Amino acid sequence: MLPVPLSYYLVLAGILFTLGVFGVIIARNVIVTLMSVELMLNAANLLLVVFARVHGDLGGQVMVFFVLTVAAAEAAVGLSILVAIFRRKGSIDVDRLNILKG
Amino acid sequence: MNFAAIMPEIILTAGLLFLMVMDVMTDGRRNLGWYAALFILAAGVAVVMQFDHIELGFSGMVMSDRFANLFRLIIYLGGFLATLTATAAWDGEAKSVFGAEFFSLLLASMVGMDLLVIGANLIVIFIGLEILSLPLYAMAAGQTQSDEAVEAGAKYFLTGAFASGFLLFGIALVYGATGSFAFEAIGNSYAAGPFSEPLLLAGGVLILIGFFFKIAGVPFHAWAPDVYAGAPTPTVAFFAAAPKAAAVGLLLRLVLTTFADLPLQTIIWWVSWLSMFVGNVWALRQRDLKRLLAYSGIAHVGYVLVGLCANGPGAASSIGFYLMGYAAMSVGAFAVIAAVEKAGKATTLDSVAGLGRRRPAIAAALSLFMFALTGIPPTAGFAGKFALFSEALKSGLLGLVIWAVLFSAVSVYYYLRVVVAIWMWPETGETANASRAGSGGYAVVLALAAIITLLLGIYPQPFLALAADSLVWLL
Amino acid sequence: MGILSVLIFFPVLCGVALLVWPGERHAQIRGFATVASAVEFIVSLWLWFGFVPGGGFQFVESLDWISRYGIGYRVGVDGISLLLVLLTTLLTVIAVVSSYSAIQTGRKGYYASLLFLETGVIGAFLATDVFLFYVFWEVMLIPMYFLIGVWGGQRRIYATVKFVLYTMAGSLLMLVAILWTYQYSGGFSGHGTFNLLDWYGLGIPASAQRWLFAAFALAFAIKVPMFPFHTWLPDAHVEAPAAGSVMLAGVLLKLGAYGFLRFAIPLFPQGFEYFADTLWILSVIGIVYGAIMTLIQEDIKSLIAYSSVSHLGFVMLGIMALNLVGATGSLLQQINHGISTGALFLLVGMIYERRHTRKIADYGGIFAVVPVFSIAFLIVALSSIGLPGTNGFVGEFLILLGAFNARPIFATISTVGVILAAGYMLWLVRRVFFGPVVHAVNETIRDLTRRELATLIPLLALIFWIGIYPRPFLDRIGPDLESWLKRVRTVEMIKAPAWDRPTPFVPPEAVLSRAAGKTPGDGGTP
Amino acid sequence: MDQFIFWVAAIVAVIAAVRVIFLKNAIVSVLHLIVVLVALAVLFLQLSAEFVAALQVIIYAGAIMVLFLFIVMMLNLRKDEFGSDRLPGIGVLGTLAAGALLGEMVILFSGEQSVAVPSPEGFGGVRSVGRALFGGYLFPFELTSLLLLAAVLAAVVLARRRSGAGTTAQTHGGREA
Amino acid sequence: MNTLLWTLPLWPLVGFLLNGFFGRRWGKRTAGLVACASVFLSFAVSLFAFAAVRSADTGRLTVTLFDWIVTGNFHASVSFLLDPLSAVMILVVTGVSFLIHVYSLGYMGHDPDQPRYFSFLNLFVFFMLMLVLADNFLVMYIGWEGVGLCSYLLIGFWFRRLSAVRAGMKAFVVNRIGDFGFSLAIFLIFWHFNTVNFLEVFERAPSVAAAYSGTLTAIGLLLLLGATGKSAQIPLYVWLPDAMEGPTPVSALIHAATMVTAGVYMIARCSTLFALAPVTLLVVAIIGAATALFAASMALVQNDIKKVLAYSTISQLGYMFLALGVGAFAAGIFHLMTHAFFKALLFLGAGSVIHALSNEQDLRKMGGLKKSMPVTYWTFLIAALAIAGVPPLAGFVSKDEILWRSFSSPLGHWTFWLVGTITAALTAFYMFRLVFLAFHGESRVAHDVHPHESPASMAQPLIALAVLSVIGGWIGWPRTLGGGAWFEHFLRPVFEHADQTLALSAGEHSAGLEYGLMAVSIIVGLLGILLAYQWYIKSPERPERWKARFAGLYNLVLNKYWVDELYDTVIVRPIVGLGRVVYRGFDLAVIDGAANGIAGLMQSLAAGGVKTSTGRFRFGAATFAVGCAVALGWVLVTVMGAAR
Repeated sequence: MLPVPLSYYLVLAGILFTLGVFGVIIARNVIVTLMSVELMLNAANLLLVVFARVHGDLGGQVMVFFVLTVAAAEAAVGLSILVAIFRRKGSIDVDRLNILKG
Repeated sequence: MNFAAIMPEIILTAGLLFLMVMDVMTDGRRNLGWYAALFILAAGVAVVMQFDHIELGFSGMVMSDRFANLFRLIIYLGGFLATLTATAAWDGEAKSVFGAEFFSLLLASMVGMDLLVIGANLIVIFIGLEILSLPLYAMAAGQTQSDEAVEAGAKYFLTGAFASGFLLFGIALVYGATGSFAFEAIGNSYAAGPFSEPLLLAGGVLILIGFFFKIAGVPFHAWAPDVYAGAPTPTVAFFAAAPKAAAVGLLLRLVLTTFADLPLQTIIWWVSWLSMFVGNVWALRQRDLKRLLAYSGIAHVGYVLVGLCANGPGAASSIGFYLMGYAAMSVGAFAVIAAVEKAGKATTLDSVAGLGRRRPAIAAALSLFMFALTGIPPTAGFAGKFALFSEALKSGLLGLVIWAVLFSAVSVYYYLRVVVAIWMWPETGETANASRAGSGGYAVVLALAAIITLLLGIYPQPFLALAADSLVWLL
Repeated sequence: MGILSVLIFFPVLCGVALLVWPGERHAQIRGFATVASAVEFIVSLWLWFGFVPGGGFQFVESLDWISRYGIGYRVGVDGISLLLVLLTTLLTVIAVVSSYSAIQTGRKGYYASLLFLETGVIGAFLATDVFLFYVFWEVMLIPMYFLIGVWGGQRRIYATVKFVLYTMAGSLLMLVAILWTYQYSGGFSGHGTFNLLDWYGLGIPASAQRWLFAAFALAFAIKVPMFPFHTWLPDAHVEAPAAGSVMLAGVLLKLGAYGFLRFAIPLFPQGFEYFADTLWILSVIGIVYGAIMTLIQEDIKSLIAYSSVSHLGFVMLGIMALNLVGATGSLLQQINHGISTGALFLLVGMIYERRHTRKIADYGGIFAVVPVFSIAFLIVALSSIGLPGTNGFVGEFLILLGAFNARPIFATISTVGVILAAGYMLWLVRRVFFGPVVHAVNETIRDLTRRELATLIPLLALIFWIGIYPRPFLDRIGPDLESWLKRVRTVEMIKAPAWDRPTPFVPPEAVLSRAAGKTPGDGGTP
Repeated sequence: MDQFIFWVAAIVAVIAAVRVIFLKNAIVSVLHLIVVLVALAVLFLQLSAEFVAALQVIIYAGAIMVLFLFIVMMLNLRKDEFGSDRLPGIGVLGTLAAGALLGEMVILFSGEQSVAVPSPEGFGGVRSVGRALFGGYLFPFELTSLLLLAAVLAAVVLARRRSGAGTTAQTHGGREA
Repeated sequence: MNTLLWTLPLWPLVGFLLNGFFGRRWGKRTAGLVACASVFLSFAVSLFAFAAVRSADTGRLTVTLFDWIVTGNFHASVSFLLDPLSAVMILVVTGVSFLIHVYSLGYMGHDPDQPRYFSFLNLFVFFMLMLVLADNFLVMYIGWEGVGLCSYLLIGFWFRRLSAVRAGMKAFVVNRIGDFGFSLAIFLIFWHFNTVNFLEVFERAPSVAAAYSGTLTAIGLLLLLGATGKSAQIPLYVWLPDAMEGPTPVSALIHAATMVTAGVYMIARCSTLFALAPVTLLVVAIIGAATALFAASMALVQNDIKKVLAYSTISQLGYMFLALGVGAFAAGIFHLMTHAFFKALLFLGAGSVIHALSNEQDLRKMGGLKKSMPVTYWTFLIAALAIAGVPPLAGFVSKDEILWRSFSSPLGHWTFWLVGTITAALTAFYMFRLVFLAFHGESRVAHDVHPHESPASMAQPLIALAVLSVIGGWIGWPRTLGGGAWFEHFLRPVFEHADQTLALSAGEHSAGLEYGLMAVSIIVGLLGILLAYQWYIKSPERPERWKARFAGLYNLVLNKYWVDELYDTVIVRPIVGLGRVVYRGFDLAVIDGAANGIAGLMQSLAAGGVKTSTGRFRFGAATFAVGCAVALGWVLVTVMGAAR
């Protein structure tokens, strides 16, 4: 038995995911953007764990493990890019990425 | 443990390791692109040798069937041509952008692409997508001296990470609805009813969106023009075809088998509709060739999605055929741009003004690719559109096909503007000068791309048959 | 490899050979092109002699090409396409020869373009596979696009882009219709065919025929061009080099009318029936409208372009009459227009080479200076206005006769176009050739050279040959048009409004006997 | 009790997530994200995913977030660096899009009533997950090595300072020799 | 003879080709001789042909050269029909042409472009012979348009003169309007008869008339439109006065003797059709009468010697139409013939005068030429008397016949006679005004010009034509005056059908009436001459007074009733103006504007669209999210829809 009804988990995941989406849209700081993405991934993780429990299937938990790996890899690449941006622009304001347009 | 199923990927991985070793040994003074090309070729040979085999492996995680092999070949075609382009762009300097790391990344990315088409499990797909994407981000931003490249890489990465969030969320929802990540299990779990589970549909849509991002379907396309414009041209040549082929292959597998009973057509229909509109119309105002081709690519995604929307084996095979041609002509076009850029430092329309008089062969090649992208016979572009639209009509998508041809007509304007610039504008100071340095590599790429573009246009029968035979296995 | 394949592919091979030809000397390049086109013409003459009138498609070749889609390499020539092919090969030779001195840059590309264009046009005329037709139909755009865009005049880029955009916009919709019909032919199960002959017997439902016909008709109407899709034509002609104009007016426009004859009408007769009124009206408007526009043009080429709009309106009229006389006239008039308007553009090109202006106002009174040129122009102009004894008359007369039997009122209005034609052509002739020499520069224009005369003489000869003894031409096209009529008249298609209702010919004796046999006074009025 | 823990963890996670987004100071944001991760780990524990919960705290909160912190500190960002919003309407657009997404998800998810099967003994423990990982999921597990290799390569390419960076601002690889 | 018949038009064609290709090389003299010889050959052949027709059993000869246009049920061959009507025509055409060719040798002697002139003239004869020899409507149409072409070329012969070229163009275009009617008539004929062959058409005409009422009326009116164009009748007469810009022999040949009578010939040829639709004949008669009077009135005040003759020609053609209209086809053709003689003579005489005065055509600058140009004077006088209807000259016989028939025919009416008689009076007046102004009185010739008699090559044709003008009428001398009316008799086979259909009988009126009317016409003719004498010899100030008194009327007539201007404002200018307005306002603005507008729309769409590609990541992400939200919204809708 789940501690609370399934839908609670799902809605919580939905809220966290949406917050992540919202954060990506409104954050000016690239670091915050990256963290918002982490929020989205974690929302998905929550879903995976919940569903693993619901289905009694370990696949979901294994998937969380892979998501962690991916998150780490993405963080590595993302932070490298962040550093590169900072080196070029002296700032990590995402709005300063404005040379290319049209 | 069926290694036969992943033999080509093993070869590519070996290649990537080999290149890293070679880089250390040669101190970055040798042009290693040829080696990368060789490994891609070897992987291709491996694919051809086991083309008709169905190899299931690793607890059903991968399935190497004819479908996968077809798309592998398309990916290799795009990758091979892009590799040669990058090889030609090598400037002979140690620590070149197009050094060993570049080609290692390229090969790694190609492994990721392969995984998308051989993967039979959403986990493999997710990891494959990341293996595909991370190198691309680095390749886009690879030249960290350039503001444009860094910006392109950053935008690509941020959007990519954002999209992978959606993809993962979708995977989680699908998992929740079905209790499995395996394609077959997902497909079977709802065989009873059309979509008892709203979660499944929502998850399917989110997965689709994740890949629409990858192929730059509108409205998930915002990154594409900027990345194409900012990234180094040989890199863009790689972006233009191979990842799209992989993503489309996966979408095909999903839409035709796993999600066959989900009513996803509406979503695909609208993305296709919007992509053709936005891609073709926005392209009208572009003066930068790379940005122009980015929008053109968006439009072509729209055409491909027409076939996806048609949702049938014939349509699938026509998509496969279309992508073969598209790989040749789009990489070819970028190769010309790379050559022009190498000589003239710019990629605007002005930089090809009067190119026809300075370098008629290259100019003719670019014209050919432009005509092919427009869809004028006897080129692959026409044969591909013909096959796609024909199949779409079979499925009754008359409105979408008419929309597609209307905007194909619009596209004539901007493609021909390039040809106009090449042959009919007076030469400017920006026009690439007659330097032929390093043109040997380009000559190979252009000749190959041109031959394929023409061959697929003039005698498409065997390729259509190949595509059709491969796609039969999907169902 | 039959003769038709030779005709189709010989030029393109020669064109490619020319492009990679190592030499740069003008004499070599033009000599190569001339020989290639001349050989092509001579080979095509074989068709003229070997053709059996009424034998349907002949010299047929059929090979599998893209069998997955029921596409074959199917070519054949019948009475409808025979003369058009010959016209194409002849005009290509003339176009090549006429360009010797006019083209100074990029000669290889120029002559190769002409040869590529020839392949495209001939292929389109000979294809009996709809896919193959479409391929050639589109392919020919490219060389024409270069001919106008690279070797054209001041606003060449605008003109060539407009030309291509217009044509593509129309033909892409036709592509949709072609694909749909293909799917229909296979019952939407993917085993259809693109064989034109199979398509004739498809029996497509009338509701579908409507939009299919509309899509085909749009493509062809733009090419013809029918009013109101004609505005690309003046621009394209004005900017194109002389030989380009010759090919454009001489053969490319014919493809529109040919398309109606070969594809749109016989494939979708009920669709045609639905749109017949519209097409009649557009043709009639085109005739009169084109003629009136012609009256006020200040550029000779633009004037001739508008006159083409008028003339092609006649061609369409003859097709839509759906009777043998009209159709024969229409087909003959296509040839005639190719000859006359081709010659006119040729002549304009010659004078342009000398004076570098096409403004009518820049000439005047040059008859005294260049009598041979002037007489040639006058003859062609007279042929263009349909003077009896020249080719124009035979075609125009048959068209109007046929049209009159179908739709008397429309035919009557169209006949006004003949009056206006005399007006604009003679006015042009007057302003250019007669009167005092207004501009002193014109005093020193050279008359025609031997080469130029040589390009004109075949056309002049044809003008009189067709005008005086058209039977060899009529005999070759007649029988096939008869079977064409049988195909398109599967339904009684003349649904004219009451005020313009034609009466099929009934011998008066029959009318009388009918009247006598039944209630008196009931017969009599048609 | 279970419910109470859920609610506490959930509310903490949401509040912390909101603050991650809206706080101006990157360091504080990172710390809040760690709070979110830990709160989620609590939920994971509740859902018999002990191993994953541990990984969440050790790797995610511990390793990855430290990396974030490290970068933030390395770059030594000032708070006042981001001026007033320069993209008018983005807030509204974002709110609309996110709001719509949230609404749709809530509607979609609120009806889900599945009851979980009783979890077997040791479900979600190190042993079971490990078996799965090296059993049926071996292939993706091996793939992660390639993924990490690719990530390392990518990071190397991105982080490398090139010599001769004098000629810049060209979007291609051809620098003059 | 059948075999020789086709050589009849051949010779002029040969002459044309020879002169056309080699004329410049040969020089003027040879060119002229070749031209004259070719026409003479034709004349000789036509004499034989004439004889052959008379002796032929059927009264007609036909010869088919080759099939011309054959398609479906349409069949037209190039074939000739020689019957009494065409026999008369070929004689007149070749005969007068020959004389005028000879005359041209002298008249055009100094023109360097003589070869061109003669080749065109030959070509004209060729087409004219085609016209009259045709045995079907289509071949007739060849000739019909062909003579129009030659007329165009010859009017504009002096192409450096803009007025000449304009006049040529006007002639061609106005004729085309007539041809419009003619061609429509051919369409109608083929539609209803399924043939265009004359004999077949005439044979079927009664049954067609019975089966399709109204059709023949339509055909007749359309043919009439064609005839009015070619024969310069109301409303299409306007081109003929302008056509005087051409060389005078051309005016004599084409615009007086032969081409302009083609309309008359055509109506006579189709008499069967017209007779079956009597309404059309009435229209013909009305047009003829109106034109006769109207043109005569304009001739009264013209000062250009050729313009007077031009209007006179129009007027005389009106007579012929009047004759046709009242069913007197033979009389019309008879007048055609006599008119050819005397009008050609008048023109040639005028040409002689113009030649002598170094191209002076204004009557006010002539006078007293009688002494210096006796041959010209006397021949001119004979012609003037003939046209004035003074017995026993040719004009009297033919004109009187027409007047009588217009009164006596069942289709006639006394008003026709009255109009004809008034016109006769006017004719006599203006002709003698011309004679008196040109040849009598004080010389008003410019001082540096010395009038002289023309050379023999010009004088001899004058004399020949004068003789013909005197005796030419005698072959049709009326029975009332003891003649044999041989001409009418000769043509009877041709008009038999028509006569029978119209049920014409000559015997209704008493001979006394005929004498009386004849006397009246002679008297008014003499009165006209007398009045002209009074005004222009006795008291030359009187015309000036009249001018002053009726200044408005005089100006109206002098300016030809402003008809040219009317046509110009009502037809020509509106069309060109319409073209201008439509070109700028519709073709460029609307049609091309629509095409460019679509392109522009796309461009502005693109311009606006590209602005939305801001290149900002956050914006792209927002778009992404919006897309997602919409997609999920769709999912929601689908799921809910399915749940329901």
